[in-house]
Amino acid sequence: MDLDLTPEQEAFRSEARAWLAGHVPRAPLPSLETEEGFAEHRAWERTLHAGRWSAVDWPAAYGGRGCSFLEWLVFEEEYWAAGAPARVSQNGIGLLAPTLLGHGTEEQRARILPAMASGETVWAQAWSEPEAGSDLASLRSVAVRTAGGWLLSGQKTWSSRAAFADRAFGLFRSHAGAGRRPHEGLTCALFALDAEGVQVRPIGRLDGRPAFAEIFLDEVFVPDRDVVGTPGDGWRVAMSTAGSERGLALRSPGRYVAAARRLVALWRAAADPGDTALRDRVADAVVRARAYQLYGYACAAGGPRGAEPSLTKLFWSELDLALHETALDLLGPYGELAGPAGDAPAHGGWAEGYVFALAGPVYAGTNEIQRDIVAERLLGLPKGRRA
Amino acid sequence: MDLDLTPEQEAFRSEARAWLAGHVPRAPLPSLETEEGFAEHRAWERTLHAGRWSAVDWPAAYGGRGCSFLEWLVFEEEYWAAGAPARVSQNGIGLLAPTLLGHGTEEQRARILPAMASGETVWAQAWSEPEAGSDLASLRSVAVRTAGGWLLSGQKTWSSRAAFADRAFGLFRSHAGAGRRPHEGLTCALFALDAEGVQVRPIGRLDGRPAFAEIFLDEVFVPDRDVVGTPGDGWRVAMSTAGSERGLALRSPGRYVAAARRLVALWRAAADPGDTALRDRVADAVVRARAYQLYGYACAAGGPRGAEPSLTKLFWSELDLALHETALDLLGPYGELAGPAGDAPAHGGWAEGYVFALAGPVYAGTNEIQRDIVAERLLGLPKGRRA
Amino acid sequence: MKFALDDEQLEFGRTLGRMLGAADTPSSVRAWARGDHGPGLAVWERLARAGVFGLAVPEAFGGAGPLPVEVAVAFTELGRYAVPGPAVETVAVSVLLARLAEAGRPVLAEAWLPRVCDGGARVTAALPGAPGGSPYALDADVCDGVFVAAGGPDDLFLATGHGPVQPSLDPARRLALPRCGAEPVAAGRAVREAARHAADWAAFAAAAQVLGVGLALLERTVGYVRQRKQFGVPVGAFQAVKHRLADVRVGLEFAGPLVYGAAVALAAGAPGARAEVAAAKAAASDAAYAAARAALQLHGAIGYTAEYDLSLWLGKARALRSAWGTPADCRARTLDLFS
Amino acid sequence: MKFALDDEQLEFGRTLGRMLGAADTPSSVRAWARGDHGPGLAVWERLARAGVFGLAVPEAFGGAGPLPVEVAVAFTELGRYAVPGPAVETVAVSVLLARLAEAGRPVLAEAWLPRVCDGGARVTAALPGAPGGSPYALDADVCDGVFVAAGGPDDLFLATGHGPVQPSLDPARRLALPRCGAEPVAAGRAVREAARHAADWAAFAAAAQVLGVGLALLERTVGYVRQRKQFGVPVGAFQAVKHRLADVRVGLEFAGPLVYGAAVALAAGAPGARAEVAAAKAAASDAAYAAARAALQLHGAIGYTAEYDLSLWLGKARALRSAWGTPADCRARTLDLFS
Repeated sequence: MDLDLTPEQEAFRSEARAWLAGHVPRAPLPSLETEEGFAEHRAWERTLHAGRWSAVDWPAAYGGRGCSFLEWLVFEEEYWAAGAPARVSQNGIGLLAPTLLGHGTEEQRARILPAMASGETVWAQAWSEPEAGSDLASLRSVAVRTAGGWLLSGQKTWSSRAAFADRAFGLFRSHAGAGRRPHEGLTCALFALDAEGVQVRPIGRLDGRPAFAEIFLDEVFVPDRDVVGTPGDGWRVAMSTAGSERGLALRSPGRYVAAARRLVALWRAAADPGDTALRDRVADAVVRARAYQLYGYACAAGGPRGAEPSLTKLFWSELDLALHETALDLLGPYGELAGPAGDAPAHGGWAEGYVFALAGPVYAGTNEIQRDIVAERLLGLPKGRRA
Repeated sequence: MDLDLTPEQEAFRSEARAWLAGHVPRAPLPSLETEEGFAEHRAWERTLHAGRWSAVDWPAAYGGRGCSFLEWLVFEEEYWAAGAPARVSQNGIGLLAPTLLGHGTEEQRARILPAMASGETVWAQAWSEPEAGSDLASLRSVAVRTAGGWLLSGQKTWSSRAAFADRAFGLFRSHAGAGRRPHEGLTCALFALDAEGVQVRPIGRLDGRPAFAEIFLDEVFVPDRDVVGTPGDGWRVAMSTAGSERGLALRSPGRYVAAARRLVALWRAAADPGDTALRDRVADAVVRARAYQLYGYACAAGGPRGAEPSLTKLFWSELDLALHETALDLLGPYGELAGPAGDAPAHGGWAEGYVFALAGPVYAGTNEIQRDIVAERLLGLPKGRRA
Repeated sequence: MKFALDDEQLEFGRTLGRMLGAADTPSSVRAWARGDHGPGLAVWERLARAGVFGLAVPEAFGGAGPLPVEVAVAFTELGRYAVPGPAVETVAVSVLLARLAEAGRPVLAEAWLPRVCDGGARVTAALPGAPGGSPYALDADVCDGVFVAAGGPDDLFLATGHGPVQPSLDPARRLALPRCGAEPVAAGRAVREAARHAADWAAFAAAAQVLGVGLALLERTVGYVRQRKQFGVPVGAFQAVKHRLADVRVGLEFAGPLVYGAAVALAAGAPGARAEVAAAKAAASDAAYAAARAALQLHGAIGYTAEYDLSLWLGKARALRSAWGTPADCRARTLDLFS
Repeated sequence: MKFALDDEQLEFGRTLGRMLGAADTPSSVRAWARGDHGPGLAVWERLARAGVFGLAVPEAFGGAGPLPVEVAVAFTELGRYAVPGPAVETVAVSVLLARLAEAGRPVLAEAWLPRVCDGGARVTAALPGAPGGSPYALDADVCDGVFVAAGGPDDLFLATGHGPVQPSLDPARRLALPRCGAEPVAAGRAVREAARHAADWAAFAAAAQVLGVGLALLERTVGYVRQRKQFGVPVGAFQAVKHRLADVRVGLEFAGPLVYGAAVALAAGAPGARAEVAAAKAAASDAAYAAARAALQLHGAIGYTAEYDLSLWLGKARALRSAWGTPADCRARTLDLFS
């Protein structure tokens, strides 16, 4: 049992670090939830892709480096430590790509993945509907069979990135019928957000920025080649993605390690050193970030990787909130400043990070649902009505 | 709106303070959960009664002073501030007495209350059964009609004080039958713990002390005069007591104010003043104790008194635990010492208080049940199966 | 002792509540956030007529105060209806100038406070040197007088301008750094003491306001989870939801007496008032923040949108938690409560 | 990097688990608590034969160590089965004497450690001057050697006796103040450094042990709530119960890697090992204490009784939380984790 990288892995870390040091923008980019910021983040994806750092764990054929999970963890540590921008391609790389690698055709992978890695195509997720949030099985949008493909109709909502993205992936009811259970007969389909019949209405999140959108679909044609997996088998396809959505792959430990470091620096700079009342919370965040980092290494060594994404999701979502809440409390009266206007200081971007973190316990399956899953699947407690 | 006592109330406070200063035992009594300690606590009740401080809010006819609720709060503040012993008569005075005052006959009050106030008769509570803890409506012990009274049979458990007490009060199923709902047909009866047909098996709590007992009843005769309220109407009788059991009357604010003061003193003495990490928790306990004290005054002024005992029970049980957990954490390696042996210091009795506090969220209706009640009755959320 | 509101005080609260409930404050807040102060100022005019801005001003300067209990009543309603504007800061300026007058310098109080009471002048304050104070002034762009106590703080300035408006997590809170000239309008130890008192009163008013914010968040969330269904049942039937809201209710229930306890201590001018205010601010902020977290979580995605009115209270719970003393700052001042 | 137990280490843990599972440790614990050490010492003999007491002892003194990963494996099992006795303190003494030997003073190590490894001598320690140390020695009444590092701590004593046994919240923990003569058995800065290392190792072993305690508490509680019915359904079907236990599971799940991370750091002799140990101790203690609180609450009254076996783990979770560094002490040492 050890925590030592091999010389090759160390070399990989050094290469990543050097490249990032030379390429990460000096000033933080504008928020990716603005039109200008979205464009700048897309350009950053292009830069990353040019260095082949956009999706290091993909096969080289699609623009990756065929890295191991451990190397991916190492890259993520370097990425966030370097203060590199948030990933506007996250939904595609973190969710659609594993789905395609698991259930897609070779044609789909070759066509879709390289454009995703380069930022040429930015993907939005289109799962939730107004009456189907936590209760995904009650989806109502439909896919109706037509010559050479399907016609999608219905309404999707809370679609992250959809305000500015190019394409989206979602689940549609394609095989309704008596006797079917609610999660049967769904199909996973890909569509362009500027296709005929698609309307996108951006929705402002708490700070007003259009971090997600409603998507209205009216007989939107999708050719067969843009269906992932077997039609009607979309639930299984989506659930394999749900693991990625909740687990380590969505929120890597490196992200929180970097945030914990910044929090320690903030504590040393902002807090009265004679008053350690907040130090305990800072230390607690540090300990949890370290625990998550080590948990990642254990996963890489063949431990619980991917098997218990609900545990992971509970952990990172609460840690992220704790990190940011502690930072705002440390900042005192500056904590509420949402972003700099004029020449005012930015206070480390903690406020925007806080707004982002607030959503963590809600998206990707609420933490209430995750606790139900942990209790039922990992602890073996009885299922039941949840009420 | 004010917090000033009238001159009469101030005089009452002074009188109580002076009497307590002259009578409270200098050294702490042995634990009341031991035979020796029980006897010393009973003797203390006699002393209290001689000063007419045993039940200040009762009518003078029964040994009280007819005090207002506010005066009772003031007395309790003085009582706990003086470091006076725990009340071995608590179950009688806090639970049975309100029941008798609300549902008993004049004969019962005159016969039972003065002996209760003097400590001559110490009462135990006998509600729970092995299969009826939180789910009190599923009681199985029975009362069978016989000439001039009832025959009690069955098993009671978790009966506080029953290891050493004289008499007990409990609920028994007297009118079973088709169509009845589970909480109908119960009768509230009083019985002697040394009566024929009664067996008491003490149960050790976490520290091994027999803080409660099982009671086995085999055709124990109870004359009609020892039934409280109408036979078959016991649920209503008991539920009026449940409010007392959970609310302010069971755990007065003065108790926590005194504990918070002692915690502050412990922090000042035990903690490294340069390390305020635990100070926040000490301060939090102080704030909560003050909130409870002020809440009591608001109740005395006609506020929410008794209307929301579930809120109160959640509050004091969690506060009590927080006070004691913080104290143990402050004591560091001394925190685990359960009591002095030889000439070792007693560390303020925090450890025994902690063991007592641990039970708070369980007894008198678990805190889970109390949260259900708050949600359903005060917030109007839907009832439902609890699973 | 009668630790309860009297009939008149209860009626004052109900009247304000009715008035604000009818005023469509969410629209005013959204306009205010955009810099369109018109609808919000119309609400302020009604508040002035109801006497709200005179509650912390002595009668000598046109007010009815100081009446801290009534301040608590009024500010709980301001929080409940998310009224925008520098109301807490108006209390701070009122106390600051009244204290200077008590210390023998009545000029500023005479010049400003009568107009503050009748709504003729809007004021705000930045007290960076006082406990819980900030260098930023709230809503300086809509105020006639921006008072700044700097230094020890031993110097009091009237700002001559301000920097750009900074967006806050509460979109209705428009913060800016005041710009001051070289000449203070008052100086010396009296300024420092007045500023400390003003900060105490501001923390107190903020505690009452954030309590109202918490009450509104709980009420809205209970309403939502009773009708929103998932898995075929109302979300409010889930035990996890019920228990979380029950805990919120407990927190708010026991924060209330602390706010009124602080009011009584301020009314008495008791030396322990500072600790009582700190306890109230810490408990009310924590309770309201717990309400906000529960509200967001139990609404799910819709609660996270700016267009849904819940957001107006969510941001305020967060901002008021830090304004005029964080819970950690406040708790550090409460150890003396029982001394 | 391979941050996982190898097959041999996994088998070592399984073997110990099988052995302890068959040993009826609850009876041993109850006897031990009464001062009847016989059944517990029989378990200790088997642990000695399994090599547990040589894991922190260098080969030069008859051990197989230092093998901190194996210590973590073994102590997790000791906690899981609530094994009584000064096991953590044996690790402390092993490290203390081995470090003194490294510093050129091998006499004590040579005299004691071979017998410690084979079970021929039982030892315990009180290190009041070291971080997290206490003036009390655990189970001094059943030990052949009671090592006391006092002063800076610059003086090491072998106690000549001890005061009365103090009851602990964990009835199996029998604490006493050692009595020392005038003459130390070693002195100087080497003692201080050895004692600090010994305290780190003790905190580490205690972290592994309390993690095992937490795992046992969760397992027992899950078993109980699956069969205990109230209101006609298993208690484990209530959502509040499910969520509380899910949170316990999360806490324990993520404390595990910290314990093994500390083991790896100790094995490497890394300068950051102290912070890693502190993180592991804080997280494992908090996770196990949360498990204990949940276990007691969800068992209801029966969990609160001494005769029900759950109590054996409940007291241990509380006592080990404070032993060898409280979570607050430990957290203060973790800020350097990423530096």
